[in-house]
Amino acid sequence: MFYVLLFAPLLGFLINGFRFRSTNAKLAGTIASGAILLSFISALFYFGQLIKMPAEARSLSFILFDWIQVGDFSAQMGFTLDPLSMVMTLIITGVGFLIHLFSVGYMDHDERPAKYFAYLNFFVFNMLLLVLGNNLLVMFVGWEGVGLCSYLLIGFWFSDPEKAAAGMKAFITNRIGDAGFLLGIFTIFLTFGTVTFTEIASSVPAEPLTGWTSPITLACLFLFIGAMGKSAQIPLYVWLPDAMAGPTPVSALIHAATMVTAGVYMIIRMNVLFLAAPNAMMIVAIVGALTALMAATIGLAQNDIKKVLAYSTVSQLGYMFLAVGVGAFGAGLAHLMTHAFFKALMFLGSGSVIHAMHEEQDMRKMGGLKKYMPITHATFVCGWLAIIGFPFFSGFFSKDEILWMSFHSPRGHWLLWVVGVIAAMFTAFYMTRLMAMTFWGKSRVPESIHPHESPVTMTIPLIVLGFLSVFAGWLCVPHGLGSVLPGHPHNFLDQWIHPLMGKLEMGHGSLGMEFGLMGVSLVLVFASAFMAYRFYVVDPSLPQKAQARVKGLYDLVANKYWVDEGYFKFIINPLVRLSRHLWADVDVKLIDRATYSISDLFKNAGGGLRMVQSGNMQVYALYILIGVVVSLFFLMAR
Amino acid sequence: MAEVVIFYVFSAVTLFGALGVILHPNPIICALHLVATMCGIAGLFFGLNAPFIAAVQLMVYAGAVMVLFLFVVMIFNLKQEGKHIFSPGQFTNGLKVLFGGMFAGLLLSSILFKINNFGYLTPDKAAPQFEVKNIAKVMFTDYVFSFEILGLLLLVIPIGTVALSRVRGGTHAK
Amino acid sequence: MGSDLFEISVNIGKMLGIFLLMVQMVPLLVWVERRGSAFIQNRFGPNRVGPLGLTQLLADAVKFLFKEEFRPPASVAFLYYAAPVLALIPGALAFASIPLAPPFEVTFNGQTYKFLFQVFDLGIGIVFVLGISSLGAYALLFAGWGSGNKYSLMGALRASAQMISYELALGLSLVGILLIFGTFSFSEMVEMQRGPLSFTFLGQPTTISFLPNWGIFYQPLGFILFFAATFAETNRAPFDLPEAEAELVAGYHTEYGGLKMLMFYIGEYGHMMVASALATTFYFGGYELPFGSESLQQSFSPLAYSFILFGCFLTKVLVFLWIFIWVRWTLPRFRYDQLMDLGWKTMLPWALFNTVLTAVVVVLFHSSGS
Amino acid sequence: MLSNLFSIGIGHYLFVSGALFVMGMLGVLLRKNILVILMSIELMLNAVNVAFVTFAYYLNDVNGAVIVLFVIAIAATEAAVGLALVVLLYKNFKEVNIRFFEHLKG
Amino acid sequence: MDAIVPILVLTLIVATFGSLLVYVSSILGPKKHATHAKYMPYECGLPGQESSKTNVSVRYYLTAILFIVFDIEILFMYPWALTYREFVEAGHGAYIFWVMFVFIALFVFGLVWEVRSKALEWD
Repeated sequence: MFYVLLFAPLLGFLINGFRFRSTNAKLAGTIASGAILLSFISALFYFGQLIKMPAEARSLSFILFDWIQVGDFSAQMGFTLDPLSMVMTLIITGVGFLIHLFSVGYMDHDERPAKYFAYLNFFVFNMLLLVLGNNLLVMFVGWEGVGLCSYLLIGFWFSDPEKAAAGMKAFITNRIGDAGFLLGIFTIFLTFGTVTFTEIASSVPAEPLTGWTSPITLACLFLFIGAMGKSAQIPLYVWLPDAMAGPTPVSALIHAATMVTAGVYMIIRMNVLFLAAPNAMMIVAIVGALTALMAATIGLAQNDIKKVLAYSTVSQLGYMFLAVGVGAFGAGLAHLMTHAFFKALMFLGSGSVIHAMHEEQDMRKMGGLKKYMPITHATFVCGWLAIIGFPFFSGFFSKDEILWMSFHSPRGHWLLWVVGVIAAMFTAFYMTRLMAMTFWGKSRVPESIHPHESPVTMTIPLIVLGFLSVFAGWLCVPHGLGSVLPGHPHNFLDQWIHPLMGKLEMGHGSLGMEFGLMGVSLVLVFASAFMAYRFYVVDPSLPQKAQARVKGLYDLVANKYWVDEGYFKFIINPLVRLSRHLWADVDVKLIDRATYSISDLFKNAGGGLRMVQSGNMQVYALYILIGVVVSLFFLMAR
Repeated sequence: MAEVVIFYVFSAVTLFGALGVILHPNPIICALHLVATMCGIAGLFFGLNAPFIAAVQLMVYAGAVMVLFLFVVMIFNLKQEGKHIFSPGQFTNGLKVLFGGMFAGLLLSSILFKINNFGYLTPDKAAPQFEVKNIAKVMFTDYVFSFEILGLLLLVIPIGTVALSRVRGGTHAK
Repeated sequence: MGSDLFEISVNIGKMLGIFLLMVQMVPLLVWVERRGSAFIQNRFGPNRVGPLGLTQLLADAVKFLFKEEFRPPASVAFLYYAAPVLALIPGALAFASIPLAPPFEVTFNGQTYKFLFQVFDLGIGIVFVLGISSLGAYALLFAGWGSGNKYSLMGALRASAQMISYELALGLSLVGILLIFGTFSFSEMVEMQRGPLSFTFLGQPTTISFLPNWGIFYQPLGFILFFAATFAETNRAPFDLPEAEAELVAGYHTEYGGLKMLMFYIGEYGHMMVASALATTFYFGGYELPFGSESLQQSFSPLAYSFILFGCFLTKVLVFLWIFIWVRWTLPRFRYDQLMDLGWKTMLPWALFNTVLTAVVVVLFHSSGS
Repeated sequence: MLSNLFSIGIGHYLFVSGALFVMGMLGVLLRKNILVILMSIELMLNAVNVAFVTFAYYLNDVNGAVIVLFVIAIAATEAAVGLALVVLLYKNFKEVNIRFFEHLKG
Repeated sequence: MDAIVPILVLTLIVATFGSLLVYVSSILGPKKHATHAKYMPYECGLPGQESSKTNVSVRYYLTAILFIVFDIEILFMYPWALTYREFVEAGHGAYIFWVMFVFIALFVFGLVWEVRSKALEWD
C-alpha cells in the first residue's frame, strides 16, 4: 500500500513518458490524475492508520533497500510516515490531484500533453521522495528531482527563448542553493556521523549553542542557503517571478503549493537542530521578514496577474520562514497548509482567467470579469479573503498566529512583528488591487476577446480549493483565540506534529496583548484594503496621481528594486569577464601548452609502442597468456 | 569400478575430440570432433552425478550449438584456403607454444601433485544436492536476479543476431 | 549393470530384447503401412506373398540384403557410412529409457533380484530423451553433407531446420506436464496416473471415478501440441518436406540404397515408436490399465502381471502408431513456409499459452487449500 | 602411484578440465581459421564447466551446478553471436583467416 | 550414475549392429562395373547442373540461432516447472509464478519482435 502511495506517480510518469508523442490530452490527463488519485487514497488510508495510533508512536517506516554502505557511512532508501510527512503528503497528493484535474482542461489544446503530464507526475513522485525520505540523502534526491521537474516545466514551452531562459534561471539559482544544502549535509555528517533524521535529532545537544562558528550553526546556515534557493528567499528569490513562464497549473502546484515550501518543510523537519542554533534561527527569521516585506512592496506595482501572485508567494514564504525562525514551527506548517490551499486556488483562478482571456496576462486589459466568470470570481473571493486575513478565513488563523508568535516567542522581537504587520498591510493592498483590476470595476477587455467561464474540470478544483481556503483554518486555531471562540477549538495541527518538535519554552503571553495586537493588524489591513478599493474601483484616476507624487519610490518598486540588474552588473558580468580572462590567458597560454607538450611526449612514446598493437587478435591473447603465466609464477613462488 | 570406466572412456573421448578440434585442417571435421568432445563432457557430468546438467549439455551444445556450427560450415562452405592450418609467424608462434607449455605445466603439475591432498574431499553420493529440485530452488531464490537478467540477455541476443545477419555491405551500410 | 552373473545376463538379455523389439517392429510397421495405405486408398496392397502378404517383409529383407553396395565418389566415406548407423542410436537409446511395465522381482538361487522393465532409469527421463533425440539431427547432416549431392544437403538442412523448430514446441508443450506431475522420471509419472481421476480443486480433494487419472485430462492442449510436434520431429507426413520428391529427389537419403536405406527407415520408425511411447507415458497412463488394475494384480503373479501391463502398454503404443500411419495417408503435405509458420508462429505461442495457463491453474487449485 | 589411477578423485576430473582448457587455449592462440578459434573458445568454456561441476560434486555444494547452467546458456548465446559475426565477415570478405582482419592495427 | 553403463553398452550394441548391416551388404551385394553416369551425383537422371557451391538461404542458420536461444529459455523452464508445485504448496505460489512470468514475458517479447522483423518468413 505504501509503495502504491509512493510509486503510483512514478508509474504514471513511465506510462505517459513512454507515450510522450501522444496528443490525446484527455487520456494522458486521466492516466496522470488517476495515478495521483491512487496516491491520495493511499495517503488517506495511512492517515486513518496514524490517527488510530497513540500520539507518541505515530511513525511508520518503510525500508526499500540499503542504498549506500561505505565504511561508517550508511544510508538506506528508507521512508518515514510520521505526522509531519503525513500532512505534507496529503497536501501534495490532494492539491496535486486537483491541479492535475484542472490541467486536463487547461492543457486541452496543447501539442504535447503526454509530456506535460509525465513531468507533472514525475514532479509529484520526487516531491513525495523529498517529504517521505527518512534521511537527508533521500530528501536530497527528491530535492534535486523537483528542481529538475521545475526546470522542465517552467521551460515547457521551450520554443519561446524567454521561457526557456526562465527555466534556466530557475535551475541555476537553485543550483546555488543546492550547493549550500549539500554542504549542510556534509557538515551534518561530519558532526553527527549520520544523515538519518531520527538519529540526528537524538544526538543534538540539549543546550543551544550560541557561537557563530559551531558546526551546528554552520550546518543550519548551509541548510538555510538550500532553503533560500528552493523557497525563493532573499537573495535567491529572483527565479520565482520568472518561473511564471510555465503553464499556470505548474505555477500553482510547484511554485505556490508544494515545491517552494520544501525549504520550510526541511527546516521544520530539522527543527531540533535549528533550535540548538539560535543565531541561525535569527538569520532565518530576519531573512523571512525582510522577504515578506520586500516582495509585498514589489507586488504593489506589478501589472501581470501571475507576477503579482508570484511576489505574493514569495512574501508568504517569507512569513513561513519568519514563523519557523522564531520557533513557531506549528504556525509555519499551518501557514504552509493554508497557503497551499488559497494560493493554489488563486493560481488556478488566474489560470482560469488567463484561459478565458486567451493567454492575456496583463491586468490592465481585464476588469469587470465578474459577470462573465461567476464561479471563478466567487472562489477567487474566498482566496482573497483568506490571504488578507479576513477573520475566520483560513489565512486569518495562520497569519495571526505567526504575527503573535513573532512578537511573543523568546526567539522573536517586536521589530519582526512590525515588519510582519506592514507586509500584511501591503498584502491586503495589492491583493485587493488584483481583485479590483481583474474582476471588478469597468471592463477594459479588448473587443476581440470574449471571456467565458471555464469547463467543469477546471471549476471543480476551484470550488474544492475555495472550500478548503475558507474552512481549513479551523484545523489550526491559535491557542489564545481558541479559548474565547465558541466551542473552544483546539489547534489540531500543532498537537498533531507536537511529538516531533524540539522543546522551546514559550511561556504564557497575556491574552489582552494578543487581542490588542490582532486588533491593530486587522485595522491596518482593513484600512489598506479599503484604500485599494477606493483607488481601483471607486476612482480609477487616483493611482496615476499617487504614482506621480511618489515617482521615485514607485519606479524603485515597479522595477523590483533593480535586483536582477544588480545581479547582472555585480555578479554575473564580472564572472563572465573573469572567466573570459581565465580562458584566454590561463587556459590557452598556460594549461593548454603544458598539456600539449605532455601529449606530444605520449604521442611519440605511443608511436613506439604502436608496434605492440598489431591488430592480430592471437598476439593479444598471447599477451594475456604471458600475464597469466607471470602472475601464476608470482602466486606459486610465494 | 563403474566410475573408473566412465571416467576413462569419456575423458578419452573428450581429450581426443579436443585434439581433433585444434589439429584437423578441415573445419567440418573440427566441428565433428567438437561434437564428440561435447558428448564426452556430458558423460563426465554423468560420472559426476549431475545427469541433468549432462542432458542440458547434450541438448544445448551437441543439439543446438554444434548444429549451428555445422549449418554455417555447410551453408557457406567455409573451406580452408591454403595448406597452413596455423597462423604464420615463427617468433610469435614459438612464444605462444612456450608460454602455453609453461601455463600447462604450472596448471597440470599443480593438479597432479595435489591429487593425494585432495583425499579429504569425499563426495556425499547419497546427498541430494544435485537433484534438479535443489538446483531449481537455489536458482529461483538466490539467483533469481541473475535468472531474470539472463532472460533479458536471451531477448537481446536474437535481436542482435537477426539485425546482424540482415546487414548488407558492411556494418555501416544501410 | 548388476552385481553377479545372473543379474548381468538378465540385464543384457533385457537390453537386447528391447532393442530387437524395436527393430522387429519395423517390418511389421512397413507392412501395416502398406496395407493400411492401400485400405485407405481403396486398393489391395501387398497380398500375394504369404497369408495377407505377411511374408512380403521377408522377401523385402532378402532383397535389401543383396543390393549392390555403392558409394558415390563425391561423398565423404566416414560420414557417408556413419550416418545410417547414427540414425539408429538416438531412437534406440530413447526407447530404452522408457518403462514398458512396472519393475518385477525374480528369485534365483535363493536370492531375490529386482529388475526394471526398461534398460535403464536415469531419473531424469524427459530431459534425457530430449537430449538424446536432439542428436538425431547429426544423422541427417552427416548424410546430407557426406553424400556430396546438393539435393541431399538441401534435404538435410531442411530436415534439421524443421526438427529444431518443432523441438521448441515439443519441449515447451512438455512444461505443462512437468507442472502437473512435478517430476522428470517416467516411472513416477506413470505411478501418478494410476487410479481414477482425482485432483485437488480449491483445496477440496475431488475424484471422478469413471475416468482414469491420465495426463490427457489435465493437459488436453498440451497433448495436441505434443503430438503434432512429434509428427514433425519424425519427419512424417504431413511434415515430410525433407523427402519431398517433387522438389528434392528424395531428401537427405537420395544417395543411399540397400541396407543403409533400410537403416534410415528403422531410425524413422524408431522415432515414431519413441514418440508413441512418450505420448502414452505422458498422457495415457503409460503401462497402467485404465480400470480394474487392483483385481488383476491380485489374481496374477507379479511377473505375469508385469507382462500383462506390458501388453497394455504395447496396445496403446500400437494405437498411436496406427494414428501415425493413418494421418500420413490422409493429410496432404505442407508447403515449407507454412510448416515453419506453423511451428514458430502457431504452436510455439500456443505452447507458451498452455504453460502460463497451467501455471495459473496449479496456483489456483493448490494454494487456496493451505 | 598406480592405485591413484584407479581410485577416481577430484584430481582426475580437474586434470581433464585443465588439459581441455590448455588445448582450447592453444587452439585460440595458434589456429588460423576464425571458426575453429570460436570452437576452441567453446572448449575453454566447457573446461571451466567441468571444473565447476567437479568442485560442486566434491564439495557438496549446489551453487556450482547452478553456475554451470548459467555458463552454458551464456556460452551458447556467445557462440550464436560469434557465428553471426563470422558469417557476416565471410559474406563481405570471403575470408575466414583471422590474420586477414588486422584493421585495428595501431 | 550406474545407469550410464547400460547406455554405453547399448550404444555399443546398436553401433555394432549398424556397422554389421553396412558390412554385410557390402559382402553380399553384387559388384558391378561402374559407369561414368553412375558416379555422377543423382539428380533425377538429368546431368548435374552445377557445383555443390549452392546458394542456400541464410534463413536456415538464422533459424538455428533462434533455436539456440529459445531452447535455452525452455530448458530453464524445466527446473521451474519441476519445483513449481513445491513452491506453491509452501505458499510461495505468487512469487514463483511472477519469476517465470517476467521471463516468459521477455520470451514473448523476443518472439513477437522476431515475427515482426520477418526473420521467420520463408519464401
